[in-house]
Amino acid sequence: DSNSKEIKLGVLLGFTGPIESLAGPMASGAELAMAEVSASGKLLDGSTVTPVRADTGCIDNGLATSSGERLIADGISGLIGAACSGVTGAVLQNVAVPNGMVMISPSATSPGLTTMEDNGLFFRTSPSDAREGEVMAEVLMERGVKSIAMTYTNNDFGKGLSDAISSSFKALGGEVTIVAAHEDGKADYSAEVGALASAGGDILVVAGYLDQGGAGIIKAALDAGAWDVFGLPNGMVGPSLPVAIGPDLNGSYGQLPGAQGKGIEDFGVMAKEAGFDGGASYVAESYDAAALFMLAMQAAGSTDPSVYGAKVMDIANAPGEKIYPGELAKALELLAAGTDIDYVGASAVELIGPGESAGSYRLIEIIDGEVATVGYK
Amino acid sequence: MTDAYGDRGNNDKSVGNAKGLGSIMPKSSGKSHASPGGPFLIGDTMTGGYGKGPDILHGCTIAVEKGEIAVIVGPNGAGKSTAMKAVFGMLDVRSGSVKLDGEDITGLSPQARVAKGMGFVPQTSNIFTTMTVEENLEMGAFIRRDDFRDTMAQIYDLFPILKEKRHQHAGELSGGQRQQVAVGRALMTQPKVLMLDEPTAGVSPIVMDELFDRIIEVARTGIPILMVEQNARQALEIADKGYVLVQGANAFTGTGKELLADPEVRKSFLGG
Amino acid sequence: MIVVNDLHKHFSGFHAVDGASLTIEEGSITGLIGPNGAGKTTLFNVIAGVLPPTSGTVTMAGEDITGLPPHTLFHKGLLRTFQIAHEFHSMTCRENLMMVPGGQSGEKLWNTWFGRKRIANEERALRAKADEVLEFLTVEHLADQKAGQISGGQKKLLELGRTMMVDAKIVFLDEVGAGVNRTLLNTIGDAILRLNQERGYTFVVIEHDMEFIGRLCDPVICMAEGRVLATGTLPEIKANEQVIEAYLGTGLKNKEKVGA
Amino acid sequence: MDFLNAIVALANYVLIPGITYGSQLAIGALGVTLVYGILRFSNFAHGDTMAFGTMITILATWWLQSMGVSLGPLPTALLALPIGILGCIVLVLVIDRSVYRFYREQKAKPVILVIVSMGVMFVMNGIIRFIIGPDDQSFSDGPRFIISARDFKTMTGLDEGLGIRTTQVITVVTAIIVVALLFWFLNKTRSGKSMRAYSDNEDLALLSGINPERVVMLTWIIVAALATIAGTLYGLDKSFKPFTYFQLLLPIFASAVVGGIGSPLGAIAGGFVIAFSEVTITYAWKKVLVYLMPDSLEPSGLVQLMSTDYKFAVSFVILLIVLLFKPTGLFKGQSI
Amino acid sequence: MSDTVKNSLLFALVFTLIILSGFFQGWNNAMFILNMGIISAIMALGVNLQWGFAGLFNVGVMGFVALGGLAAVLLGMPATPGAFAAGGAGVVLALLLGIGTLVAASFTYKRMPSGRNRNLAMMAILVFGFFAFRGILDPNVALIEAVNPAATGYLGGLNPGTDETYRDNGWIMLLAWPVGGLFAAGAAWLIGKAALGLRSDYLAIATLGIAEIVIAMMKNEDWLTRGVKNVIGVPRPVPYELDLQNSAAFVERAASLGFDPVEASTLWVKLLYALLFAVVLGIIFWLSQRALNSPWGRMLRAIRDNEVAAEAMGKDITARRLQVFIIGSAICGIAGAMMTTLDGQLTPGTYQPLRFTFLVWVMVIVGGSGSNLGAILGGFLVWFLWVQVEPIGLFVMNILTSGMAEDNWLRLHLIESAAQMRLMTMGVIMILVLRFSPRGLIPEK
Ligand SMILES: Nc1ncnc2c1ncn2[C@@H]1O[C@H](COP(=O)(O)OP(=O)(O)OP(=O)(O)O)[C@@H](O)[C@H]1O
Ligand SMILES: Nc1ncnc2c1ncn2[C@@H]1O[C@H](COP(=O)(O)OP(=O)(O)OP(=O)(O)O)[C@@H](O)[C@H]1O
Ligand SMILES: CC(C)C[C@H](N)C(=O)O
Ligand SMILES: [Mg+2]
Ligand SMILES: [Mg+2]
Repeated sequence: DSNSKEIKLGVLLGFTGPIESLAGPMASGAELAMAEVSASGKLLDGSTVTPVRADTGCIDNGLATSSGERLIADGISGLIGAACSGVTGAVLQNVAVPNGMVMISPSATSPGLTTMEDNGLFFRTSPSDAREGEVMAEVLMERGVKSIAMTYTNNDFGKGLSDAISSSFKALGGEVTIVAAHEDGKADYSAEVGALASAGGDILVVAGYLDQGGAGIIKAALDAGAWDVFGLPNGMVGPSLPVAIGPDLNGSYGQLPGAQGKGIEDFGVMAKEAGFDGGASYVAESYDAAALFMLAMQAAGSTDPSVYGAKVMDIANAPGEKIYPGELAKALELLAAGTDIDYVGASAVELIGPGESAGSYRLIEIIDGEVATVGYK
Repeated sequence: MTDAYGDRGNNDKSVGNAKGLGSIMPKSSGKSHASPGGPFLIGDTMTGGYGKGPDILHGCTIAVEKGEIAVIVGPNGAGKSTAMKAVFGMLDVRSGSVKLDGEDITGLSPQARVAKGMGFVPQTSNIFTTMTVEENLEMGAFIRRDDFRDTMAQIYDLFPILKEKRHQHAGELSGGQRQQVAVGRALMTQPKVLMLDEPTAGVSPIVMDELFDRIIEVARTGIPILMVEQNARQALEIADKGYVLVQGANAFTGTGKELLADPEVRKSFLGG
Repeated sequence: MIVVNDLHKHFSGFHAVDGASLTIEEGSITGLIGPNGAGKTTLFNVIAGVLPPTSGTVTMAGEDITGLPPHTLFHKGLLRTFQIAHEFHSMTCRENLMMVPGGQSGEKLWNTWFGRKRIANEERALRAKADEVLEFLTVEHLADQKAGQISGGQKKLLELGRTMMVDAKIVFLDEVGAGVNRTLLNTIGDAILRLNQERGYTFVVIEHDMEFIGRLCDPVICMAEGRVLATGTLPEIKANEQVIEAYLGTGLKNKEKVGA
Repeated sequence: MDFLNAIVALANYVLIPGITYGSQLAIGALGVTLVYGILRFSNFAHGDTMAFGTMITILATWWLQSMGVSLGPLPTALLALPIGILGCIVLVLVIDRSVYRFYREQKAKPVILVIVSMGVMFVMNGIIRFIIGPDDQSFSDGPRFIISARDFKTMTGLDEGLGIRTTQVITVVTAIIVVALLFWFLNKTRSGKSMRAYSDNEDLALLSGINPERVVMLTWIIVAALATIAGTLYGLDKSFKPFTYFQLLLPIFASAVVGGIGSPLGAIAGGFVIAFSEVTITYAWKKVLVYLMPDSLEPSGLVQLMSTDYKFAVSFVILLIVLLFKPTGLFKGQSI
Repeated sequence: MSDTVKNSLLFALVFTLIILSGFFQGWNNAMFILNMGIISAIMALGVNLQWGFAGLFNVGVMGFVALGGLAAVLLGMPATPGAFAAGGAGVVLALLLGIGTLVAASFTYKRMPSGRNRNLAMMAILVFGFFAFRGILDPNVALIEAVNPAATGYLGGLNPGTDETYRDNGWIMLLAWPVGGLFAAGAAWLIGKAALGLRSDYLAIATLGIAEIVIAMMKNEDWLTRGVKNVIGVPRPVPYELDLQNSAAFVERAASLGFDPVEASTLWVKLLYALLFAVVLGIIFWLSQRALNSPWGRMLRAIRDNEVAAEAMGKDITARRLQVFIIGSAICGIAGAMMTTLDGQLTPGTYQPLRFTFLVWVMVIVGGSGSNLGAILGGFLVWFLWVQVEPIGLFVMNILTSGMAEDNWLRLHLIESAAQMRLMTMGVIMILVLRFSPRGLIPEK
């Protein structure tokens, strides 16, 4: 490899469509890591890393595949994405596997991806929703909830998550009165709320997207006086929800992937300086996804996916020196020196099984219109 | 709607009205300018056709004086309707001119001509089918700002059936009834000059007589009338001036009597 | 040939046809006259299956055809023209005619793929026939013109032309003459007579031109207000007081000319 | 008491949401129906027109709020509405001039205009996202409830609550006023009649001295006003998110068609049919039945005909059934 | 310029665009655009048949495409072991009962004299039937969905292979394509029977509704389609890239041609797809072209122009329309099955009217409705634009803002929203194309 070349990383997210409001900050998160590394000049003898953005539309397989192909042709060395589980499967099968490209998704959390054939090319910095189901069930039990009504956004993410929650909750002896799907972006949710309210339950668990149908459901439920407290799993947690709903949301609680401590705090500060919100959904995970690519390349001494792919698990997990956001330069140096590292990053990365995050969760509650952290699991 | 006349077949309706959108809007809505002399209304040596198509009119001239009735006859497709449309500004006149009351109006848009006092009843689709008979007449008086109830009463006198059906949608009328609405609408304008394209097509003899009577009366009040007719013999009988058009050009011109008397005209155009 | 028995057609309370009964003899040219709005066109539409009758029956050659759809009636030999021309506007005049005959083998999807020979032969014959009809109507120069772009009278001719494309048993003509040049109308009249005499077509003709009716039709039926007012030869009808009052009138009052 | 509870539950979960949603759809459908009836095409850009008008209203609301202006108990947005309407009118007229007019002059087929309106939809969509972004915006202020479910329970002592929102009342009242005005305008005024005449036969309208460009302009002005009102009411009641406005298009079209497209009265009726079929068919009757049935017969299941997954599908089935029995829509269409 | 020359130039232009994208963005991308372009062209042909030639306003394209996709799964996937045993019989019974109820109801409707009694009897049959249907269906569905829900949880398909070997039976996908057409045709027959008698506005809304219903079913009937959990790993009629990369013979051949084995394998697979698809497109194009330039096509145009007159001229318009509606829908179904094959997965959540109905309509209209060649051109061109407007937009934004400072907020805002400008660019292009050829690029003659 010649000295100081340009490395391209694809950023393939749903910039348009149902999660368009999440995708922008996520990309910024990933690009922040790339900027950090480029500025350090320490990656593979001073190579720079440039992001190449492309859109999946979140729900358009054709578009996602085509964008993926374009990125490959653009000469990328790694693919960050996709954001939504459905298109992630499509890109993995149709682009990454045939082309031998490594893919690290920051946010595709569907349990189905765990078992998908990937030739060891697919990783994710977020945990599978199967794990979140267990966590949430425990949280509910601890809070003395006996029965829940549940609604989910009708896609593989929502369905998988709600299945996980309801089976875990039932296993712990709770009652699930109803599980009803809702479609995102619809104009009116009175029908769903009517059915949910009829079934009843101590709280309403909303496995949706915070600025999509999930918010609409909560609004409609509050308006009708059906529930006062809501369960908020990942996808529903973010600063925009309390703003949109107002004080009525106080007291609702839930969890999302995230670890406590230095990592996320440092990242919050860095993100703020760079002008975006580090606490938004999956932004930390995006930073980490990008960082993992670059560190693995450094560890392997190569930008060839078939070479550095094998290193991803090594650098992500112990043993080694812990690396936090903002310390990528240090990590690169350590790797160059042959020292082992354990990348913690913004989201306490710990890859298990077929290469997905082990999943630590941040328990939150809405207090005085803010998302407050009340514990970790 | 069981409208036997309605164009049920056009499936473009599913996304919009079958007739398509848009009006005849000549590109330039120029100015009129004084051009004294000559007859009250004249389309002078007009040449022109539809859109980019071939010429249909070839130097055709038609004119009418105050208080006169001028009748245009000729075989089907001769360009009679086209000539009327040209006079009314609904198609580009490539050469020649149109003058009204000492003014050259060749450049004016149809609306401007309506404002100048020209009234026109086209040969086909000449009523508002989804409006009631009464509203059709009201639309005829659209440019009038005065009280037009008198005129409407006169029209109801003339066509009693319309009074009976005044709250019915015009699209539900019989062919002949529609024709009466169409003429009624034009009369509502109280135009300075009236142009009729086959007003008597499909009307029964008794109504046809009434119509001709009324046309004569209107003409007597000084309003010139320019009309196309296939009931040519009756029409020429009451005409002061007759034009025979063939292939877009004047073939014979004369008083109504002269044309009726001309054996050549009778044989070729009036059915012997 | 056709027997209409106590036929009623009501439009939301309005009785457009109100108990009409009439018989059309095989081989005749029957004239149907009556004031505007008498219900003539509506009667045609009911007989031809375009409108369902409110009550009453229609039989054709002894067979009850009440309420049969138009396409079935067409194949039984009943043809009609429309008072307001119903041309196929985006097709050429020739195509307008060529589409008429029923049972063309090219109308079966299968044949369009695997029966090209046969179709080509049929088409050649149809085309010749269509050109013949156009020539007869003196509009052969319009053969390749879109039917939406011909003059009002030419559209009426096309209406008539369609009925000449097939061997019909009975043809209903709804004011084919309105808007048609009188000289040409005479020619058309000749053709009707010829079709009637040589090929035995039965005709029912709605027309307001008494001259035309007089030349062709016997008997003449006069309708008014949805019922049959009188039946007979034209002179008989013309002499009928009621008919004069309702329909014929007594001629122009302002016979003399207007100008100076 | 039980009976009252049942009624209240039904009102709270079915009637009131249905009426509100129905009114929102109805005003939206009026705009679609007007464009269809007079300009003769199905306007796919209507959802985005609504979003655009609402966006201007929101910006104006923020500005007013920053100036400290408010409308007392009513949302400030109502004060900003005229500005929104104006902005929307300007945009729509510019688009008509620069895009639609060409096709009008060409006498293009309606389906071409439909596709062009899709193009316009994409463009407006882009403009909106560019100006205000794709995110949710909440701009309602003032008290949210006239009576909240909780207050209702304490007031009446019933087990069931009944919440009535300020915006719901505003929506319904506005819908009634707008429809009445539109009716009066179309059927009684000269301009209204000239619009109907134009819609019927534009060549003949021309021959009657009606200026077609004026009619077109008038139509767009009314449509823009309707769209902005519908969009703002909807945004106040739920929230503003550009993508949702695009999604509203489908139920709005369904409303317009089931009512008989082209008929304003039909648009109103259609809005309610669609709204209620969405809410009622998938309603789980358990809550109501629990109050009505003796204890021994109390239902154990949800007593739900269909799961809410199918709410949209079901409303379409209803629509089909209506059409099969009344093939011209509830009100004879095409008769603006 | 004669029409033929003009049309050839237009096609040449589109293919040049695709080839250019090959040079700039890689041949894989270009081949992918080509393959999806062929599928789009087929869909456009189906819609053009219905609209351009018969005036049927079908805005339910999405539903038919999705049904084709369903066929791909039902034929291509292996049966889930144990699933049928768990609840298959019950589901079949429930479905039979459902059909039986409908038959009984219509029988009652036909046989009983009309009146209150008939209505009551019908109501009773329908209500009873519905509850019995749900009563049997629901528990059995639950049983099926309980079979290994994370990986299967549905009945599976007819592929004779097992979980491990079913991918070897890729040929079955070639069967799935016509079956997809049959599925769509069946649905079209049902809709047509009910709705073709209606005025066409209502056909539009009916098709729109049915499409939504189809998607709702595919999303929620997990026992049949796995619902939103998606079916992945649908087999393919062409070899897998990895197998090729592992085949010594292939690698050697690629190397001899100067190709890297990865790229060669991906290109080869796409090329095979392109050939298969092109054959299908060719057949459909040939068939419709022949049909439309025949008396049959003339009859359709007559019906489109004037239904009343066509009926008076002896044409059975209802039957003809039903026929065209079914054929057009079937073509969309075939294209849908092909698309699912190409994707390798069925993801019901991705069926959006914007993408699968309206975009196809844009193809037909931009291409020129009523002209088969136009539909094909529109299919390729519009698909190309749909995929390419994002890079084009980004490119334009970069040029526009090149004068501004690196961190100028407007510049950042503009580049940030480049992806969102995708739809806007698309809109502008559509308006421009129609502006310069308002009847489409290859108008009907
Ligand atoms: N669809 C309809 N709805 C309501 N009334 C109708 C409808 N169609 C026709 N009518 C009425 O029925 C009466 C008979 O109409 P019809 O067209 O049969 O008359 P006609 O005898 O053919 O007259 P003409 O000689 O003027 O053609 C008319 O008064 C007309 O207004
Ligand atoms: N919209 C049009 N576009 C192109 N050509 C047309 C159009 N309308 C009519 N023509 C052609 O113009 C010629 C003259 O038509 P015009 O309507 O003026 O005839 P006319 O004398 O009024 O006949 P008729 O007595 O049959 O009404 C005809 O040959 C016709 O084919
Ligand atoms: C961006 C995220 C909310 C995406 C979601 N976790 C999914 O898998 O679809
Ligand atoms: Mg004429
Ligand atoms: Mg008549």
